[in-house]
Order: sequence, then structure tokens, then C-alpha cells
Amino acid sequence: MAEVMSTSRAINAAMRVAMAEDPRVFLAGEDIGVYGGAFGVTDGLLGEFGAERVRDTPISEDIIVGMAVGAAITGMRPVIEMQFSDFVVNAMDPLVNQAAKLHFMYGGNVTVPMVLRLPGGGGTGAAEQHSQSLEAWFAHVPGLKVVAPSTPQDAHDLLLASINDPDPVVLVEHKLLYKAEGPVEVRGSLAEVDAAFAGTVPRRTGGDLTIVSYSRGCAVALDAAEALAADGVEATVLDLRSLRPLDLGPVIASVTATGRLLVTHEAPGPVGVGAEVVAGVVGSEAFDHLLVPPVRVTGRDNPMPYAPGLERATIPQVEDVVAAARRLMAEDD
Amino acid sequence: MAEVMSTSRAINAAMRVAMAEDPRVFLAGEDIGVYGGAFGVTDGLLGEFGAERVRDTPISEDIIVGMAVGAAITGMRPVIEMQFSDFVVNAMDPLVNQAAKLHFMYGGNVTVPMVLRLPGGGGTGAAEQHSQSLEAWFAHVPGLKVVAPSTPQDAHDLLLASINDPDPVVLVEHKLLYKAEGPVEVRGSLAEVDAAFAGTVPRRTGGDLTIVSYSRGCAVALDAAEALAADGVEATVLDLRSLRPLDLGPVIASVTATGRLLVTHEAPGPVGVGAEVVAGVVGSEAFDHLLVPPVRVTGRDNPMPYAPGLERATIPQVEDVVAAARRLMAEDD
Amino acid sequence: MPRVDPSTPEGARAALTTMWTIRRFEEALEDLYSRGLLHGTNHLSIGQEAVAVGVCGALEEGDLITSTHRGHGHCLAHGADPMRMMAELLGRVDGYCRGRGGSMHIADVDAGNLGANGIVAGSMTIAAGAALSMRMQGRDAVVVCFFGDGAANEGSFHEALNLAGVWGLPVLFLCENNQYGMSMSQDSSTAGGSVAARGAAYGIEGRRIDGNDLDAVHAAAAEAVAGVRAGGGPALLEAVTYRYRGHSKSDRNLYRTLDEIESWRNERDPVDRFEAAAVASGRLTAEDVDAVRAEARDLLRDAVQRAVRSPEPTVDDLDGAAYAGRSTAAVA
Amino acid sequence: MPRVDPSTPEGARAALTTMWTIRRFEEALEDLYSRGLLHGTNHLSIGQEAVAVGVCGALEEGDLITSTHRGHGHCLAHGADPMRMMAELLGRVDGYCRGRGGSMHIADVDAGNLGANGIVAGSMTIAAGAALSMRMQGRDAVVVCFFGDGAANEGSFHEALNLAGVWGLPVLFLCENNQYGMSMSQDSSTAGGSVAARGAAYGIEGRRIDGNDLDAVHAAAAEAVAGVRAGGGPALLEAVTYRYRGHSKSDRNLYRTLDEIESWRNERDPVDRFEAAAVASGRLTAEDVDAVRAEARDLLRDAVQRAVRSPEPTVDDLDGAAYAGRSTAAVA
Ligand SMILES: Cc1ncc(C[n+]2csc(CCOP(=O)(O)OP(=O)(O)O)c2C)c(N)n1
Ligand SMILES: Cc1ncc(C[n+]2csc(CCOP(=O)(O)OP(=O)(O)O)c2C)c(N)n1
Ligand SMILES: [Mg+2]
Ligand SMILES: [Mg+2]
Repeated sequence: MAEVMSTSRAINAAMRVAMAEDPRVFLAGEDIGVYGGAFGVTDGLLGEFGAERVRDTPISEDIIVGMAVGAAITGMRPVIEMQFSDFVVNAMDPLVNQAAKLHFMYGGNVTVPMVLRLPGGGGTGAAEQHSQSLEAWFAHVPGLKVVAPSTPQDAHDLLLASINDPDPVVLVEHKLLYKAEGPVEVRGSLAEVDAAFAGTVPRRTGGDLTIVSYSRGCAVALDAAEALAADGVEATVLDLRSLRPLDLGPVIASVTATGRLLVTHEAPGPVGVGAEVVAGVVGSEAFDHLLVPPVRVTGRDNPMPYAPGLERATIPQVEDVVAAARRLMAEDD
Repeated sequence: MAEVMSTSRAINAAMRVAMAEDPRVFLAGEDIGVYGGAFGVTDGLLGEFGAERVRDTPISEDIIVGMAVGAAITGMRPVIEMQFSDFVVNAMDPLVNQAAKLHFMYGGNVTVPMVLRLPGGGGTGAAEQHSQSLEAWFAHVPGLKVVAPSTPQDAHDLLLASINDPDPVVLVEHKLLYKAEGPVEVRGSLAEVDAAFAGTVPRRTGGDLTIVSYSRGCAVALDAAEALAADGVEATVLDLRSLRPLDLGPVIASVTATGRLLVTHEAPGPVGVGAEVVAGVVGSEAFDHLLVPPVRVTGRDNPMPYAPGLERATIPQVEDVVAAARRLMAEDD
Repeated sequence: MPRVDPSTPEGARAALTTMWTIRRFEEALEDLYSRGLLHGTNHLSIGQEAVAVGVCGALEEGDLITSTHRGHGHCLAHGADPMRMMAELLGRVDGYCRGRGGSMHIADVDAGNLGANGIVAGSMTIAAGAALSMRMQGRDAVVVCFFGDGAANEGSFHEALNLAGVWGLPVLFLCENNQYGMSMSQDSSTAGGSVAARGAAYGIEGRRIDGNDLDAVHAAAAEAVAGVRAGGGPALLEAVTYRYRGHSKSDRNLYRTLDEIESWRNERDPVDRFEAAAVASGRLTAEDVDAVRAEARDLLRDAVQRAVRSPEPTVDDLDGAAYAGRSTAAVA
Repeated sequence: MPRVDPSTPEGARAALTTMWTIRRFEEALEDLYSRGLLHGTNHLSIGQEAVAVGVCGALEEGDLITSTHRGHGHCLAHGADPMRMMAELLGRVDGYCRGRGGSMHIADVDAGNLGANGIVAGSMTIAAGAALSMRMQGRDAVVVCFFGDGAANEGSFHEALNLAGVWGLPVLFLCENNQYGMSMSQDSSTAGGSVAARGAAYGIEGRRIDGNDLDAVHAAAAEAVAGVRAGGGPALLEAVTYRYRGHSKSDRNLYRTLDEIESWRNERDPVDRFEAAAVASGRLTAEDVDAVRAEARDLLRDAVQRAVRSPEPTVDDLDGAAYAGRSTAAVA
């Protein structure tokens, strides 16, 4: 049943499933129609569903998101694309002051079932204003949900689950993952995917060390784990998948067993998701099992530069994770 | 020399000092002129410095901040007020994509010496959209500096230091602190205050427990420490003052001595500043000295509600900090 | 067929009742506040009653509104129960938002009020989305988006009018121009000086009307709504009015003169004017007017009495309340 | 006195040289890209040369510009060295931003170019601030804010024109209307259909001009700049032009026809038209034209050769680079 496809095709397929099934679902964003989106993710959907349901918008991020809020609270299920996640800065009011708060603030009288797709991350030479990983902000905001798939199947399933969710969901997509391929079982309907599944899952198991990541960081973590295995160090790699809510149970269980925690992500370290993972784990019963201080391997604390060498140096690389893991193993055995 | 004044007067005095000394300094914001600002912080300055330098703006947060960026990179030193910190959501592009990045992105060819004052926090019954504590976002962004005074003197000094700083500084002001009074030595000039001073300082010392906070959280922490002292538990209370850069040295040193860490702030816990403090401390040499898992006492993870009882329950109270500290002391002695 | 037609005796009576209800509601808040029973801040619409009542009266069942921080009038004019509004302002469980939202965030979704908003212009993009939603669902409804003169300088205003324009959305943008955005006069904040004239930038014919003349407001709104409903795309009205009270509790009124306030209150009060017009035209008698005033007074007295008896929410009410579905707490 | 006056033989030659430099620069990028030597993406301005050259030529020493993601032309027309631009695009230390910014972020502050911007309309509010700054410093300078037709739908456009209007700031808003914002035609994205007409909303008289006629652009810009400099407040020009290439590298040109592209290229090319006009009016000879073309070709060849020899930045270059003062690293 599963076929091999890229993450962008998997997302596209999820939109197709949802739109075919539920007339309330529609898409909107900049150049998502005939252009197919800056990354081709919506390619073909205009032809299939027409311009009323695949809506090209003006370059107006504030109203793209605000419009979605208005549509969502009156019965629709908008799925919105920011062309690059960086442009969400222009839409923080509708996202944070409106979407995240209305259900609570209006005493439960409205729900805001909308999905905001955010293609983010570096590695494409797009530089400072087109390469950010801003998920820490959203994970800090009560009222939002934030998911960050690392595989084509999860991208497919998490989008379906997000569309099915009564709350506003931010879908963190990493641009470099769009072309990454994997087996995908295309779901037959929205109901096939249960939102509650979006917890942390292991991508690899090993008893020496726990590596935690999400989104593209999982690929880096897995490659690092393979390199470490060549040295005889076996790491568990956990994929958070959801950043809000954050499912730390499996992380705590794994760290309790391994005693060593490494968290890696592309966003800068200070007040990033990695800080929350570390703080959550050390605040738990795993505390007593930690053999060495938990370590974070994050993006360098500067804007994403343009020159390839500088960009590479700003994004955590496999060798950075390996080196940090080796230091962790060397300490205090 | 020092006189007793409120935090809002101390900030006002700092603006007066800077404007009298440096013709490049000017103020802009909504209703900061004849109205004196929503919280009266700019009261009197229009009369003293005139409408060219105390600029009432239209209700247009995006350009208030973007205008400041343009003025800053061409030789001025704008000091900008968001009427409530919550409205900065409308200005995240000029703040994050522009102010924070231009110096780096343009290869050092421009500097962005601007100050953004953000009156935030709850406790005034202003509800969801007028009560947020958003500092975690800014502390996550390379290129910004973020300071959060807890005393009138620090509010005065940190504003002067921020105006003197070549980089964009976000000044986190808590609305409930505006009326809080304390001794203030009004500085004679900008140069009297050195930006480098903005590190973490102790507000109280005790050997049993380290409590870390910033902004209004310090008052809560200090009151809690007094209550604990009545039980014979002596806490050190550290005031971070700067959230980016974050000066963890004194925190690490204190935790190394006490073995117990409690961080408290009003913002919700997930991916908040407290997570960074905990992660930074456990990632340091203090790890080996920790007796019990570090604990965070943060705002409840929901938007700030209107009803007084609900608002109170959402903001960490002295008794919450005391209770958490007692649990910390009870564990694993 | 509009819900209230002030050209008829019944309609005139209904409109006047609502105007008085609004005014008495705001006055009751002032009273509660001065007695220390109301916390937070609030923005009163005394002097602006004709806009809310004239516009909402021109709507039909199923039409929607979005409102602002100065929204009590819109809310009442669109059918809200004063008791539940009062309970909301008092932070009680019978409030429209269970006490969570307060003055700036009252939503009465059942009646078609999608909510007040504490963010200036924050509801403008939401209104456009609601209008799109109505169209996509094949519903005939019109959305009225109330906003202030100050809001017209926010980027959201621009994006909302542009999108509504290119997509031809069924929304009436209703600028309640009370001439100040807090302390800034429209002249000092608004290049070009007119919100109505800005419509042309989006291919929308904007109209400026006397917002203190209930009959005029109603007529203009009815015409605009009919055009929007007929598929003519968005419309824009700028109703010129005035607020007598300060912007909010912190206002010292330094930016305008007492004379200015007095002249509006004495010479152009919308309630006075409508009473006079309705009596002159024979729609109402002087006795009707007295009866309406008494009715509004009693209504409010009763609303306050019942609202204060409503219980305060308890902390459990917060559990999971930030999410309609599985909440953070459930997993983390 | 403007820096380039195309009505004179010298000015015409200078203008043509810059137009050819821009075109050759963009072509050199295409070439480097196709040979795998250029990473990232870039937005070429081939076909739009007359706007950049006409406008920047109308400026004086000390005047400032802000630019966009499609900014190579503005940058060159405002005096940048093609070698340093090329080095920036190649990510080398001799680039204007030391390789940190790339195509979308070239700033040449010494020449008065405050920078390209990757955020659509991102530089509009910055331009207003720079204009305020000039006035507060008593400097006579004018700021030209380049922006696209697509940018005119961002909230920032609205806030910038409004603030510039109420404060009477010395800024010329220059809309480079190449008729598409990526794939969206101006008609489908812009209610009202005209950027120039939007000026009226802010009390600014907007003018639409032929952006492919260098003489016309220069004349209109010179007039507008003179008015702004004289204290007349902001001005707005909408220069209608066309881009031949795709929006960026990912563009498959599905939203327009080849015929449309061809007709602009063959019938309205700004370089062809200016050459013909200059020769017809006797400002240039056919030999001048040939010489200018050769000069631009040689200039670019040389620039590329020198740029590729510039070293790549090393990682140390990042240390403390995010801050002008004490950096995070210094304390944390
Ligand atoms: C985005 C935002 N900016 C600023 C404010 C603060 N504020 C609240 S009401 C107001 C004045 C609004 O003026 P207008 O739109 O004319 O409405 P009015 O108060 O006159 O009814 C201001 C500045 C806000 N709530 N939201
Ligand atoms: C805020 C923002 N939204 C979207 C984009 C993506 N984007 C880059 S250029 C562009 C089209 C801009 O159109 P226009 O302003 O007409 O300039 P042109 O590309 O035609 O020169 C878009 C949508 C962006 N860079 N910034
Ligand atoms: Mg107003
Ligand atoms: Mg364009």
C-alpha cells in the first residue's frame, strides 16, 4: 500500500484527501495556485479543486492568517501556507492574539480549526530573512498546537490530523525535507489519523545515549547515531513530532535508561525548544539517572548567513552532533 | 543623592537625561505626547522637548518600529514605546527581520541603535490581549538584546545603557512595576552607565536555595524568600536583569553552593526563559552539585483571563513559589 | 427585511429602547467602577449610540458583526442580553465568555456577534474571513466590520479592504469616526484626512455620514447592506460621531477642550436628536419616550442585580480551556 | 543638480552605460548560475533597467535609496561597484556584506543605498524612518523607496504612506510595477487596480508613468524629487515595466504567455528604446552605442574575474558579528 514519495508529495496528497472529503477545507496563500507554491507543495491542486478552494492571495500575510481565523470561527477549515516561515512575522497578531486566544477568551463559544503551514529552515542559500526556524515562539504560546514532522509519512499524517483538529495548528515544515523521500501510506480519509498519536517516537534505539530532535534535525541525529555506532556507541534517537504539546514521557523513559541526553535542533539555542526538553527532563524523575550534564547542539547564535561555508557553520552538522556525543560519552563514565 | 521615585518616574528621568544630552535621541509612540503615554511614563516630556522629539504616531505599530530602524541606521537614536507589549505582534518584521539582522546581514555596514520599550505583564485586569509577557521570543533572536529591570534604579540605568548601546535593545517593563517605588540616583549623563553592568545580581543571599527571576518576578521571589526565612530556609534571590545576553555565571556559582534551583517568571513555562536558565545551569559544572531537580514556577499555561480570581491563578503568586521551594527543600536532603 | 425599521412607530420605539439601553449600560459601568466593583478598564460608547443601533438595525437574521474594544453598543444593538454582558464585565460565569474575556472581548456568537477585540483593527481581517466563509457556504449573510478612525491607520485595515475588494467579499466596513484614536485627532493621524475617501484606493465607494442621526445611519447602512448582499462587493461607511467620556479610565482629556465636548453633548446628542425627530414626525409620543427611558432604566437595574448574583468562575474552569480539543496538559 | 542628465550627450552615455551594466550583470549571474557557481536564488531585473537608471540619475549626492529583493539594478544605478556586488553574490569577503547577505541584501551605505531587503515591503517603513532622520538632522536629502506592485498590498505600504503623509516626510515612493508579484497579476491582487491612485488615500498625488522610457522616468523622477526636496511632502510614482525572466529560479512561467513576454521584449525594451531615442535625437551616435555596449561587457567580465578571486569568509568572521557592541558570546 505504501509508496515512495517525497515529503512535498506527501503533504500534497494529504491536502487532496482532506479537500476531497470535507468541503469546509480550503487552501490559501501566496502563489499556491498556478505556480504551485514556492516549493511546489500545492502543485496540481488548483486544477483539481478550482480557484474557490485553492486561493491565491495578495502579498498580505496579516490578512492571510486573519482571514483564516475569520473563516475558521464561522465553520470553515482553512489550510494556509506562509510562503516562507519568516513572513509569519507579519501575521503574529492574527496568529497569537487571535487564533491562539479566541476559543479561551470567548469562553469556548468559538473554535479555531485552522492549519498554518510554515516552510522554514536554512541550507538553501536563502540567507537571513528566508531561513529561520521560529518554532520556539509558537511552542511558547498557549492556545496554539505545533507539530514538526521529520518523515514523509508523518508530514502526511500530521497534516491530516491538524486539519481534523478543532484548534489552530502550526505545521513546521523544513524546506530541505521537501525533496526527502520515504514510504507513505496515503490515508483514505481524515478520520484514519488520530491527532492523539502525535507524540514522541523512537527512530532508532540504543542503550548508551538519548538523542532528541524534530523536523530535519532527526536526519542529522540519525546520521550521527550511525557514525557513533561505528565506534560502538549505540544511541536512541527520539523524534518529538509535536512541540506543543510536548510529549516528554518517552524522553524521560529513555534518559532514565541511558543516563545521557543530547538535544539537537537548527534554531539558535537560547530559549529554544532544546532548552525546554532539557529543563523538562531534568525536572523529572530522570534527574537521578543522569550521568552527565545534558547537552544541546543547536544553530549558531547568529542570523543565517548567505555564504555557503558560513551557512554550514550556522546549521548543526552531523559531525557536530557526533563530536558532542563523544564528549558526553567520555565524561564521568 | 538618591531620591525615592516610582519606576515610571525613573524611566521618565532617564529619557530626560538622554534627550538633554544627545540630540540624536528622540521618542515616538502612540499617545506619548500630551497624553503622556497609556501609563504616564512619558509625561511632561512633550512640553520639555517639543513635538519634533516626542512624536505621537498614528496607531501603526509596524511603522513605529520600522521607522525607528530607518532612523537608527541613518544616525538617530530612537526610543520607541509600544503602548502595550502585546501590540509588538504587529511589528515583528521590523524588529526581528530588520533591526535584529541588519548589522550582521549588511556585513557590519550599519548599526541599529534603537530601544523598544515594552510595557507588559498581567495583574491589571486587562485580559488576554493586554497582559502578555513575550520576552522569551526576543531572547531567542540573535541580534537583539533584551533587558528586564526589576527596580526603579535598574529601570533608569538600563534605559540609559540601552540608549547608549549600538544594538537594538528590547526593554521589558512590567506594568505593575510602574508605581513601585525605590531609591534612584538620577544619572548626570549617558556615559555614567556602562552597558556591561547588565549582568545578573543578587537581591538577597542565603545558602539553602537559589531562586532566579527577573522583572516583577523578583518581587515575588523576594517575598517568598522572606516567608521561607521565617521557616529557617535561607534563599539567594538572583535578578537576571538581562535576558539576552544571559549572564548565568552568578546563577551557576550560587547553585553550586546551594544545590537547589528554582526559577520563576510570569510568562508561561513551555519554552520560556526559565527553561533556558535551567538548561544552562544543568549543562554547566553546577550539574554535579544539584541535590534535587530544578523547578520552574511559571505562569499558568493559558492566555491571561479577565476575572480577578482566574487572573490571579494564572500569575505565579508568592505562595506558589513558597510551596515549590518547600517541596524542593523536602526532597532528597 | 431589516430587524428594526425606525421609520415605523414600532421600529422607532425599538431603536430608542436600544439606544437608551446602551447609554444606561455604560452609565451603570461607570457607577460600578466608581464603587470599586469593576476592575480592569473599559471604553464607553456614550454619545455614539446611533451608529450601533442604526447599523445593526439594518441587518437581517443571520448577518454577522465584528466589534472593537469600544463594543458594548454593538453588542447590545446586535441582540445581546445586558445581564450576560454585565456578568462578563463583573467576571462571572454567566458572562458571555464565562468571565474570561471582560469588556474588550465580549462575543455573542449565537446572535451573530463574532466578538469584540482588544487589538485595534484586529477584527478587520477576521471580518473578511467570515465574509469569505459565508460566501463559500452559500449563505446570504453580510458581515459588518466595526472599526474606529484610529484603526484606519493600521496595516490590517489596508489588507482587509484590499482582499475584500479583489475577492468581492460581502462585508460592510463601518468606520465609527469619533474623531480621536485615544488622544490623536483624526487630522493629526490620518493622511488625507478621510477614511471614506480611502475606499477609492480599493475600488470601493466610501461614504461619510452623520453618525449622530439615527435615521441617516440606518438608511445609509440599509442601502450599503443591500448592495453588499446583492453581490456588489464590499462597502465602506464612515459615520462621524463623538465620544463624551475619556478614552478609558486613564484619560485626563488633555487633547481636547471641554467646550468641544459640551457642544457635541448639548447640540448633537444622538439620543436627544432621535427623540426629537421621532416625536416631530409622529412616530413616537412624549409618553412613549418616557416609557422607553423607564424601561431601559429598569432593564439595566435588573441586569445588574442579576449579574452580581452570578458566581465567580473557579480555577478548574481554566483546565484545558485554552483548547477545544486535546489540551497541552493532557499530554505534557 | 541630478547626477545624470540623459538629455545631454554625456548624461545619455552615462545612463546607457548603466543600463547595459545592469543587463550584463544580470546575464552574468544567469551564466554563473547555470555553471553551478552561484547558489541560493536571485531575482533578475532584466527589462526594468530604465526605472533604476532613470530614478537614481535624478538624485543628488547624499540622497538615499532603499531597495528590494530585485535590487541589483537599483544598487548599480546608485553607484555600486559591480565587482563588490558580484563578490557578494558569490559569498566572498569583498562583497558589500562580506558574503553574509547575498543577492537579496546588498547594502552600499557609503553610496547612499541603505540596502536591499528580502521582505516584500520591508524597506518601506525603513525608508520613512530614514526620511525623518534626514529632516531631524537638517539634511536636505531625499529618500527614494523602491517597491514592487505586489508590495503595495502589504500593510507596511499603508502605514508608510500614511506616516510619510501626516509627517510630510521627504520620501519618494517609487513603485516598480512589473505587473506581477511573483505569479499574481496586478489585477488579481490589487483592488482598484492602480498603485498610483492609492496615493490619494494619503493626500499624495500619485502618477503612473511609462517605466520603459528612460527619458520619461528621469523627467518624472526629477520633478517628484524636486517637489519632495522643496518640502512638499512625500510623492508617489508608479513606473510600469516588465520582467522578462521568471520571478526567481523556481518559476515555470505558467501564469503568463510567451507572447506577452516576447511582445514586451521586442517592442518595448527599455534599452533598445533609449538607444533609438538617443541616436534619433543626436545625443549619441551609433558608434557611441557600440562603444558603451563593449564597455559594459568588459566591465562585467573584469568584475567577475576579480570577484571569483576574492576569498571566502571563514567561520571566525561570525564571531560577535551579530552585534555592533558587546555580543551575546561575550557574556553568556
Ligand atoms: C494594535 C493596537 N494598538 C494600540 C492599541 C491601544 N489602543 C486601544 S484603543 C486605541 C484608540 C483606538 O482609536 P479608534 O480606532 O479611533 O477607536 P476609539 O477608541 O476611538 O473607539 C488605542 C491606541 C490597541 N489596543 N491595539
Ligand atoms: C513579506 C514577504 N512576503 C512574501 C515574500 C515572497 N516574495 C518575494 S518577492 C515576491 C513578489 C513580490 O512582488 P513585487 O512586489 O511586485 O516585486 P517583483 O518581484 O515583481 O519585483 C514574493 C511574494 C517575501 N519575500 N516577503
Ligand atoms: Mg476613534
Ligand atoms: Mg512586481
